[in-house]
Amino acid sequence: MDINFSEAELAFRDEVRAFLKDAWNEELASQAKQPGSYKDVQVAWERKLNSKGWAAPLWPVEHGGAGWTPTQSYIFENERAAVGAPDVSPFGLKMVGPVIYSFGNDAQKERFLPRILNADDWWCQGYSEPGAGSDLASLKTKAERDGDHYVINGAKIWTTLAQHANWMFCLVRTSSEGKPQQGISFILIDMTSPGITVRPIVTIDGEHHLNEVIFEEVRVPVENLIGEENKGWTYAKSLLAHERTAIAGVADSKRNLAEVKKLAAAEVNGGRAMIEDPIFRQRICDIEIDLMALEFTELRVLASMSKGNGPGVESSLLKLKGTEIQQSIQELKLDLAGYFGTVVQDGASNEQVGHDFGDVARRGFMMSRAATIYGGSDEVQKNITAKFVLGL
Amino acid sequence: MDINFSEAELAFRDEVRAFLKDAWNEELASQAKQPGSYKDVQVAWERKLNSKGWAAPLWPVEHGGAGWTPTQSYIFENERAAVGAPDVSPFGLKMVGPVIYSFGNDAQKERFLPRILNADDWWCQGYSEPGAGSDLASLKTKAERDGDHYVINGAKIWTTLAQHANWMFCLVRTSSEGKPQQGISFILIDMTSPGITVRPIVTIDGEHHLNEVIFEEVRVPVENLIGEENKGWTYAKSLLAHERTAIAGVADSKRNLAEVKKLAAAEVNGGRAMIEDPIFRQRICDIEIDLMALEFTELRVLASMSKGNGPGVESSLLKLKGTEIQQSIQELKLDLAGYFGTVVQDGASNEQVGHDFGDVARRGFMMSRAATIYGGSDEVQKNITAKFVLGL
Amino acid sequence: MNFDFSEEQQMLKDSVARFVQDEYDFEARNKVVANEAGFSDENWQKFAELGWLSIPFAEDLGGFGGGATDTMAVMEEMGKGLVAEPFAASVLMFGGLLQASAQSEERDALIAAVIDGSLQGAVAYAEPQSRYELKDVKCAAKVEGDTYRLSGEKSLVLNAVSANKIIVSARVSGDQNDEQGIALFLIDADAEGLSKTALRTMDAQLVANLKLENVPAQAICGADEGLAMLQQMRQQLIVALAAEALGIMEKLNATTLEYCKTRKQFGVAIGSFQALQHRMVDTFMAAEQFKSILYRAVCSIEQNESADSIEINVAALKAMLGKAAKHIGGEAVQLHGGMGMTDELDVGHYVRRLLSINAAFGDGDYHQQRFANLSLAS
Amino acid sequence: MNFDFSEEQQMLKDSVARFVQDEYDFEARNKVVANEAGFSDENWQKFAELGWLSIPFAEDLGGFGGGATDTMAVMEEMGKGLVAEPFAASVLMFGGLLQASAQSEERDALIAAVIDGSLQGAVAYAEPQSRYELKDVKCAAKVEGDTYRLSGEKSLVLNAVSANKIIVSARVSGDQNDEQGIALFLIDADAEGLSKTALRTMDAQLVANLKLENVPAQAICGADEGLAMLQQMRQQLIVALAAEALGIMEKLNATTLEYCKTRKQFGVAIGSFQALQHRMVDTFMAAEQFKSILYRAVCSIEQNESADSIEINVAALKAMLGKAAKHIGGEAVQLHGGMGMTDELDVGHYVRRLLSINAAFGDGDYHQQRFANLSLAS
Repeated sequence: MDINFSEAELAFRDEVRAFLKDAWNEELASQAKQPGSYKDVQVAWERKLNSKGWAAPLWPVEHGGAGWTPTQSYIFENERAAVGAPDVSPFGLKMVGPVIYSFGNDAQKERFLPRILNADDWWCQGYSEPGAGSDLASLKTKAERDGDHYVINGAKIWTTLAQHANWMFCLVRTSSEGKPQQGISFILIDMTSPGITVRPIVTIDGEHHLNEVIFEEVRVPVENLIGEENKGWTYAKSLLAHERTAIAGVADSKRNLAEVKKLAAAEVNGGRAMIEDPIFRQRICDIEIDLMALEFTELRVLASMSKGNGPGVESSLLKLKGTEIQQSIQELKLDLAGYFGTVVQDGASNEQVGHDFGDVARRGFMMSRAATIYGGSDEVQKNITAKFVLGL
Repeated sequence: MDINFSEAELAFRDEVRAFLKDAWNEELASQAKQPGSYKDVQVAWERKLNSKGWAAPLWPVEHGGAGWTPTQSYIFENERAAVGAPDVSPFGLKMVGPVIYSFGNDAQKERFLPRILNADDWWCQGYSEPGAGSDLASLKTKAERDGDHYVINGAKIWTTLAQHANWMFCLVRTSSEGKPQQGISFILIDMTSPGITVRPIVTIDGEHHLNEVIFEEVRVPVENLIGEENKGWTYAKSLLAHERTAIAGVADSKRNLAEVKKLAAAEVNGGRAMIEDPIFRQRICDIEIDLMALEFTELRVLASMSKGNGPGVESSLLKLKGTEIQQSIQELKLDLAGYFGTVVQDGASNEQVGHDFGDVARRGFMMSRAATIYGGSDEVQKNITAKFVLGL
Repeated sequence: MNFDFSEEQQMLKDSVARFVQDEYDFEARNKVVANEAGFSDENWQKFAELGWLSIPFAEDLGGFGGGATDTMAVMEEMGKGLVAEPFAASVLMFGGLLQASAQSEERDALIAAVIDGSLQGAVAYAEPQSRYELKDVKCAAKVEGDTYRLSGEKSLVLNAVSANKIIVSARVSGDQNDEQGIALFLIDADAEGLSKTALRTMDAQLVANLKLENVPAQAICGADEGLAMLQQMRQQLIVALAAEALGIMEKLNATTLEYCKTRKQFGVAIGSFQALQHRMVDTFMAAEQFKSILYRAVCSIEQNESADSIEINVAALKAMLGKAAKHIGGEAVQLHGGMGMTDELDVGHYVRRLLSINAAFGDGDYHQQRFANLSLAS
Repeated sequence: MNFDFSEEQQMLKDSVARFVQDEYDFEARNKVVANEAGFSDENWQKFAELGWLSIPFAEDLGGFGGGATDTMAVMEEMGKGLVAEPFAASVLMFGGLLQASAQSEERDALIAAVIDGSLQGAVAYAEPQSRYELKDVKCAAKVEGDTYRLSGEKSLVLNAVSANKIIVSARVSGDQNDEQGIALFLIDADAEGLSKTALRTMDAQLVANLKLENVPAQAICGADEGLAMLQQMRQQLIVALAAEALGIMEKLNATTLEYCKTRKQFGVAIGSFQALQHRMVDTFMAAEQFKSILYRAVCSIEQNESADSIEINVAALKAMLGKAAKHIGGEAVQLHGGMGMTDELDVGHYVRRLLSINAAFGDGDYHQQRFANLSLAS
């Protein structure tokens, strides 16, 4: 049993801190607070990471990755979250990138990987379809071969930030034979192609994160197919395993909970600070203890992976527990904001009223509800855990 | 909306109070605290009820019932629980009695009902079988006709207080044709018959409440069959509906929670009474609010039945919520007892140590676990509610 | 013992239900809240004609003479329709305080105008720092001849944008959290020295922050009566909002149940999954238990139980409201999956209204502590 | 970073596991606890021979020199076997306090006797009124020449019936709840003035209530050091008992899972019901999370984190233990149905041991409050 960092790891932590101090500077941090700044800040931030060689911590070095150990990755995540810098946008760096370097051909690697590392392209994910939800394999969007092109018809839904994207990685049906999983292909689609319509979906926080993307006779060159036709399901599944680590969001939850404590010390009711309120205190501690445990659950997974083993059965709870904790912290924050948590800032006036965190708390709470729905709902996660971990 | 009692109901409440003062006197109350006194106290108490004509509040008057309205029943229950008097033993008065007066013949009514009212017989219930659990219809105990007798072979399990019983009402299989429910008969068995073995089952509270009852070539006169052969399932089911009211145990939970509050005011940790302990306080209040609501849920059911309607959809939660609350109160009490909740009084010495409620709390907590298992487990209750109330 | 509505109450309930069904579906409602005023004047006039605006007022004031049960009947149905018209703010809060204040010709005339729909009111009780404490009042009232001048700030005042008159709590004497020295004052909505900042809330209501600088005001109660009147108003409003919340919970549960029966995944209706069935049984039970505690609070008011007993029941009601709202609202979104996250569906709108009701007059945690202090002291 | 046991630790763990598997099945264990002493002398000698009794002692005292990880490895396996021998009471508590006390020839000899199994000890810290507060001490120590006389009462002292020597906390000065003025004393188990009442606990342990009247005693620490030593002991024991609890939780989850896979109802294995599957996923997660917080506490001790940090981790550990124990124990009984209620099955025995561990040194609620005070102050 040893969780001490080695000398080399401590030196790495110092390097991370120095980098963050410079890269996540006041200017960028205050720009991030402006409405509508999301994409610009992400791109600027990811390019800073890339110029340090840190855009893709877990990619193999030969493809431009940092080649970090899981421990380095853990160190970076903690330091990053502690200063409030954002995680990278996952679609390029964490999702399609690994699929391309694992299953793509050399031309595809050369064409796409450097642009992903430098945030030159904005990617979106075309998996879910209207009416299909967590039952991915039932997808219906069709790609039919026509000479050197596939012709695509159908629709994708819940496509996060498709309004910013110039590329989509997409699962399409190229065959209706065999099991539903067997006729699926993985293809890259230029979002500027004719025949693509992006329809915004406003979510319950009142914002536009999601979209429906409709394909009508969209022609995609055959060279954009990843790997073999009808093997797309396999590629997508390997991606899911890749995604697993860091999905718990421990580092960010630690920062968010610390912020709630600070806010609770300042928020007063009838002369008593909310951090002295017995029920609120209790709720903070319940979550904190769970989070302390989850941090070690994640470390156990990382330690196992560091030795080249699989992530272990305990990894199945990272998403379930991690999202539960994320939601609970958002709920604390909303409740802490009191009346001001109900206000939609910019709804009818720009004047800041009451807590400056009320509006953020409301949006955070509302969007956090998605955490247990997207990326495999809680219910599906539990079914999978029951089957593959408990053998039921 | 009106929950005021009428003048007549208020007069009835006074009568109940006067009766209880006399009938549940010091002598009986202190006898009830002696180990091993259970049966004697029950019999004495039920005979007092019977001499007042109150042994069977809900039986029709022509069979010796009190013919109370649901409101009277509610009033009595509250007053009874408030003074700490026990509920009647259910097997005769609440279970087999109603089956006999509803489906039995005149001879059976004459023979059994008066003895039930006067606690002359102690009844036990022969439903569950080894390996069958909540899946009652799969029962295997066989009754084969041989002249004027049925010959019974098989076994029943979880038979509460069979060690005290001289009669059992029993579901037996008289036919293996049709659906499993169709070949079941309802029969009364003299427990002194040759071929019956009662094997004690010690439960996790260390006590002997339960038994396995084994039948080997037990001969039961045909006259002991209730109603028609193979119709037993119907009779048993009608009984379940009859059982529903008062199953929530609201009146007793109110008394128990009040007792916990009193104990918590006296129990001190580091100079602070436990009732001032923020977490314990919180737990008490969570339960109390739920119980306050459940009391009105029960009143809503009673009000509906008073008008001759069915008990309404809300009745389905009486057992689920009622048992949850019972268990939570027992848990409070166990936790309140601290170290002394772990002691088995009489385990190695008769000396009373620490809290006089420690041993009671431990046994109460352990036995309360059964509340969500027996009489249709929580899981089965939820399945039934989903199907019949939600239409799923 | 009976929990039925009287014939008159049932007719009232049915009339609101009919209005919601015929004229206030989700689409119509969204048009109403998109108005600059946040509600429809036309609907308001209809409410007046139907007599709904007269419900809580005594018959000798031209009212319906309704009690807690009548209000409950109306609010439950309004909840089901997410009715945005300011019934609670103008009729129950403003009108309720007026009715509780000292009788005068002016007061009676104002009440008459509330009843006929010609006047709208608002009540300003919260302040930027006050959180949920009614006694936390910094807004100051200075005597000036036979009138007063108010200076201070009031937060998120419901219906202040459309109101003609506003009742304001202000401090005549004492320190910030003193229970004594708080009185209620009536001001004109267009009084000099009063400035408003309008804001939207997540449940599409229009509220306003008020800044008062020497605003001329008229006292409607004695200097030490203000807090008790506000507490009384809170008690009535909690019961009314709880009834609205009940309507919403019932609606959300019904919508979710229906969705689970029809929505197919992996080839079957998701309502056939046992884990979801058990969770829907839990939300069903939560709503029924909430209905019971609401009935309990209403009965304790209607039957004039002791003030303590009523306060305990109302605190329990609001405490349970917080838990049930989060539970039922959370499950409604979760079981609707991705669809539950969209603003196109009505689910999110109901959920936001529930959260807003949870915060109104103190959230579940706040009232659970009031409950603890009241019930464990006795 | 790694969470593996060292080779030596793994061997130790395996040896306990083997003992449990080969010689300590449920039946054998029930025979052991039916003994008058509540455990088997023969087993105790075997523990000595296998070196287990030497684990926490420094090498220069003839011990194994083990740390929190070694204790954890042993206790987890003992938990799985519900081992009743007084390892915690005699070796960890009594031995641990001896080792923490001032060096002397007598002390070293006692430790040697604990290690070779010839001497058993007990620690008497709780009193009838003390509940979970170590500082709540009324038992009085009076100086008499160069020795002391103790008078008072001690509750539910583990292993006091079999112990040869008992360490007793007593007050040299100050009032009932003062943190100062508490010292630890060594007494003979057959000392004059000492009377014992033996009792069984629900987890089949033998404990005793002690009454002391002028019992001759020898101080083993300074007058103001007693509380800190007891707190140190509590910290170590909580980690050890948590490891035992982890073993029990894993065992209960495995037993329940197995039962649900084989037990048929309505024609299918009950493990095929989705609602039960999801609940077993929850208990699986609870055990894994508990393992993680245990590892966290062990690491903070092994790596000499600050005293505050260790205390926070240990308080969190015990707080989570309380919740996980009730959750996992409750589900084990519930999912076993009627069978789970019987004493014939091992399930109830494991559950009772878990509840007993929950109460030991303060229950989950108690430590959650310690956690709150420590973590929100920093």
